[in-house]
Amino acid sequence: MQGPLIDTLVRQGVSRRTFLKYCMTLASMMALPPAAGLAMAEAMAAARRPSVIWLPFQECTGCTESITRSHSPTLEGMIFDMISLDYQETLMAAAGFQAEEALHNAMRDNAGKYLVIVDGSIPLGQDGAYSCIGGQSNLEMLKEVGKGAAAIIAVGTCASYGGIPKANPNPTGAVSVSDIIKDKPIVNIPGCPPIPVVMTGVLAHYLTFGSLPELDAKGRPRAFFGETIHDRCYRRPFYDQGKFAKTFDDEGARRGWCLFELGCKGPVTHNACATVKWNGGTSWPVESGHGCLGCSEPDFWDAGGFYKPLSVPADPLKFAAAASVVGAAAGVAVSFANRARKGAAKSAHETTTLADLEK
Amino acid sequence: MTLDAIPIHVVNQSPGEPGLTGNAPPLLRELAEQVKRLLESGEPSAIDLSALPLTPVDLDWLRDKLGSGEISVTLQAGGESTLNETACPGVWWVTHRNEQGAVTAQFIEVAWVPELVKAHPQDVAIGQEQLELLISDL
Amino acid sequence: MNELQFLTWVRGPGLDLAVGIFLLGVVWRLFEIYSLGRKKDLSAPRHAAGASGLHTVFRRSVPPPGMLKRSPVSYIGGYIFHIGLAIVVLLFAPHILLIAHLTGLSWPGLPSQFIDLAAVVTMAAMVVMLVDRINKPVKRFLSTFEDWFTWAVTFLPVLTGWVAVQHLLLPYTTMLALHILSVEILLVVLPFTKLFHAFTLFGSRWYNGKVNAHKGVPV
Amino acid sequence: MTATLEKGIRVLKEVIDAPIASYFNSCVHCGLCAEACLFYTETGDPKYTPIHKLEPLRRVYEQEYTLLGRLKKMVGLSRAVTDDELDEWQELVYNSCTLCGRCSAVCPVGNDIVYMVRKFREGMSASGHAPAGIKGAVNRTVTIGSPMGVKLPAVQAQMKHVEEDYGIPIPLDAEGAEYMVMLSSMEIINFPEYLAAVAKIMRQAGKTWTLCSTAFEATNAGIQIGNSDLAKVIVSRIVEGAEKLKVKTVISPECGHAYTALRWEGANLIGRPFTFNVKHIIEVLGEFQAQGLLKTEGFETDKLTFHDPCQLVRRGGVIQQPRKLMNMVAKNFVEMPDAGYMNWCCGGGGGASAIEEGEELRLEAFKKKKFQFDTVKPDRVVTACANCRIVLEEGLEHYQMDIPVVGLTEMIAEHIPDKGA
Repeated sequence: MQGPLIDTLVRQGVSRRTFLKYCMTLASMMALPPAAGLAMAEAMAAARRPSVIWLPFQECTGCTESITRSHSPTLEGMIFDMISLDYQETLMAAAGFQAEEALHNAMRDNAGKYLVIVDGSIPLGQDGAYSCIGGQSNLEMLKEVGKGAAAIIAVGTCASYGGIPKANPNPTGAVSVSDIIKDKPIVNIPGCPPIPVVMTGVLAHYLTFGSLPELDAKGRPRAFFGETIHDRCYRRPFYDQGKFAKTFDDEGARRGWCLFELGCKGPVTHNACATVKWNGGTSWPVESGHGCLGCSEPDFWDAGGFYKPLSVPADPLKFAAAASVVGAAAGVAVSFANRARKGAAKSAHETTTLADLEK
Repeated sequence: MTLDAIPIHVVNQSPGEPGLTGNAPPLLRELAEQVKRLLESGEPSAIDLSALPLTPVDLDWLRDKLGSGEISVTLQAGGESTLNETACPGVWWVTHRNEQGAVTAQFIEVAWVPELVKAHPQDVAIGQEQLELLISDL
Repeated sequence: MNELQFLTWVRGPGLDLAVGIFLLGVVWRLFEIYSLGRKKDLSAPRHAAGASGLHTVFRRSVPPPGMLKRSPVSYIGGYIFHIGLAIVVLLFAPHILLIAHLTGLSWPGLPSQFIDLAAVVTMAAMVVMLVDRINKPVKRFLSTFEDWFTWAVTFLPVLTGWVAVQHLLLPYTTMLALHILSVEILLVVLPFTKLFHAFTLFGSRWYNGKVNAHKGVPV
Repeated sequence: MTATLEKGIRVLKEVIDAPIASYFNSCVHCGLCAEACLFYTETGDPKYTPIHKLEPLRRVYEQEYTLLGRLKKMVGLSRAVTDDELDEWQELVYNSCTLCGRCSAVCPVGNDIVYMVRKFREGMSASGHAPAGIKGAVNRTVTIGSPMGVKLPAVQAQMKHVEEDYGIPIPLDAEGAEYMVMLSSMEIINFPEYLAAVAKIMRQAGKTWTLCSTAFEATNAGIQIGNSDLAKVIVSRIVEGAEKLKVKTVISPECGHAYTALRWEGANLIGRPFTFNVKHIIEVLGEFQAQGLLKTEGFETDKLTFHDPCQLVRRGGVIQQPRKLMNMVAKNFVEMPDAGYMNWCCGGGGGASAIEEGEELRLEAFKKKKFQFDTVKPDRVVTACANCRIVLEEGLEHYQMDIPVVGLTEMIAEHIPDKGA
């Protein structure tokens, strides 16, 4: 286990054993074979620090917070030590022209090899004027920076699927990275915010194997997004027994029963919260008593209300009154037409005579 | 209330002790295979227990069968890790915990000594420097 | 469209639309049918115990003498699948939740294992009814496209619902969406096909009972 | 479209009402009505399924009175009803339907199918698609006064005969009598005992009664062919006669359709309620029995069964009276399977017996009655409808079953002591 990265870590007081243990744990979380942990450690220790450009678009910085303030800063932070983060507005000391210069230097020096991390969605409305950096719209910036990228990692639901900016009525015309970039490998790490270990896992995979991990149909790493929250939820047995909390403070809620009826989107949400948990494995939304919001799924904000059970439709009686009125109007109209027809037939009645019985 | 207090009904029961899924016994055969490989070629291997559908009862059963051996290693590196040799020498029960004490990964390793226990030459070199420093101070 | 968007659509605009068309259709059709009116019966009525429109509405739920023996499959299969449908639709916890949400009315549901059994039995009965429709000369002779179509439209919600709950075939999200979609199709076609008997049945029985009650015949 | 077809369709448009609309929308094609129809059960031919007999009516309803049906017709998805089609349906609407109403009694969604057949016949007859046999009967009833061509002199001959044989005067055109007794041609020609029986019963009960010279014929072939205009002509004679003689009650003879025509359709045909009551002779006998005005002596000892005329039970509501009367004079009265409300039709009601070309089918359908009779093996069959009586006799003869058929009124009268009243 030799190389620039491990040297740096050791200098910072992280032992090789700590690093190895971390890699083994990460490999286990990513469902890689046990031996991969060691290989990962070897490879990452020796990895050349790839240049990474982090582009913040229409975002709230929650994703950055999630990753940089994760509970074990030394461990997650290590990964950032494995990369050369050449441009990150929130974290970088430089500003203004200096920052822009750093960006362009990184792009020029590592053309075709750098990684781009994007958080935030890209507004298309008003020619992208809703979000500009240094006078350049997000759209232009993404296209320009994306051109020389080896791969793009879309962090957070906004970058992955448009997220909250794209929520109905989407005033800025927000779209996701994959809506714009079609010719580069893109990994989506959705979540609002995403789980930090997923981010580091993807970077570790890239550093170890020089490739992106296996993705699902929505561009998410299968290792973390392969199963639903519901599949791995510790409250699942209550669902199967039909034991549901009806309110957030009833007996069922106290007993830790299933939160399906309180709007939990676990059954339709793919994420690793139930296994990886949050805050260094302390807890996660369902364990803290609140249903899953489904934040790692596209358009979760518009999926019919956070507190409406999945089996309950958003607003099915929206047109009920109007439909009944139109139906009644149509019915009455047909009734009048029918009565007129019947009346006409009656007044045209010719009394049948014996002769009429013959054709 | 703690999670343990929630009664969980395990549907998939095999005859015998409640909670046993029957997924544990085959692991013993796999371990035997791995031990054989270690003896023949010196190649270490491991089973990632968190990747397998094992209930706590399964794990208890497995640990009970494998027993405890002569060596217990406790490692303080980003949380505590325990690497305990089982009654079968060369088979190690490895549990990694994070700083909060939550289990993050659990393996059964088959190795002369688990990789994590070995001191790395470069760490040893640092140790050497340290020693020399100590000697020079004498 | 991904599966969650699909689900969101069927739960949202799709259902709005389906319920809208359903209500529109039902109101329109009821007007269309019952506004035709009928002539007053001028003959002197004869009164008899048990002869009235309301009596017949209930009495026709039981097979008349001798009929059960002549057509056991129609009656027993019909009972099972209608009652089964009612159980599955009205006593499954998520369905009750939906109704409670719409109307504020709620009642206790049955354990999902029981609902599961009811769904399977209902589907079995429906398949038997389908086979009977294919095998029996009269039923086959009477059957038009509408009969096969409405069978399928009624069967699909039960099937997709059951498959979704059992986590079979497709991911739960997709299956749930398909289940809701199939219910929407059912809602949309109901007022315009023979499925409308769910509404007109009461009127028909009542008229029959009323017309014959005038003669003092409890039909 | 021919003028007659157009007229027929127009008539159908007139008669289609909310019940019919409701019925057609309720039908789920379950086929249970077929199981209730003896023309299906005995032939196994699905075309005799009752609801199928109404297919042209259903299409007229759909095309005329539903928005979707009109659209379907406009874009050519729904065929218009044609003369050829109605020709084809003649057999289904007349030959193979006796208006017995069993289908209406079993339909699980409650469709009154016979109600619709009756209405459909309005259009069939108006467009000239009624069978020749019934047309002839209507023609004779309207022009001569009776479906079998019986005129007043024949009735008077009968009256004289009875007066001579029994010594009871038969009143004719007696104003203010309580009862006006109607006859059916069948009784005048084939069963003259009926008039004598009524005379004996009335004498014992001490009631005033009369025949009417302008209205002695009760049968109404207009109802059988399904034409309200002509049925009205026929029924009006009775109404005029009854009102002229100021009677309280008109007694319908032992004839099912005569009863329906007079009791249930009459007032609706003339467009106003009757000023008199209408009762079937069995109803009157039942009343006399209940009031103690009917006293009999002696009993029949052979095994008897009672065939319920459809128009009397299912379509008329007279179910218990005949049984009480039977038990009054019979020691060995046995019921056939399905007797009473669900009794099987003789196969010749609703005008079917007048259709010559329908005879083969009728005899085929008679197997149902044969089965009923074979089950109880009666020595004699009693009934209360002259038409049933004729059709049963024909059927029994065809299947070489030696079971005489008698009328209930006559049988009761036979047990009335000569020194009555």
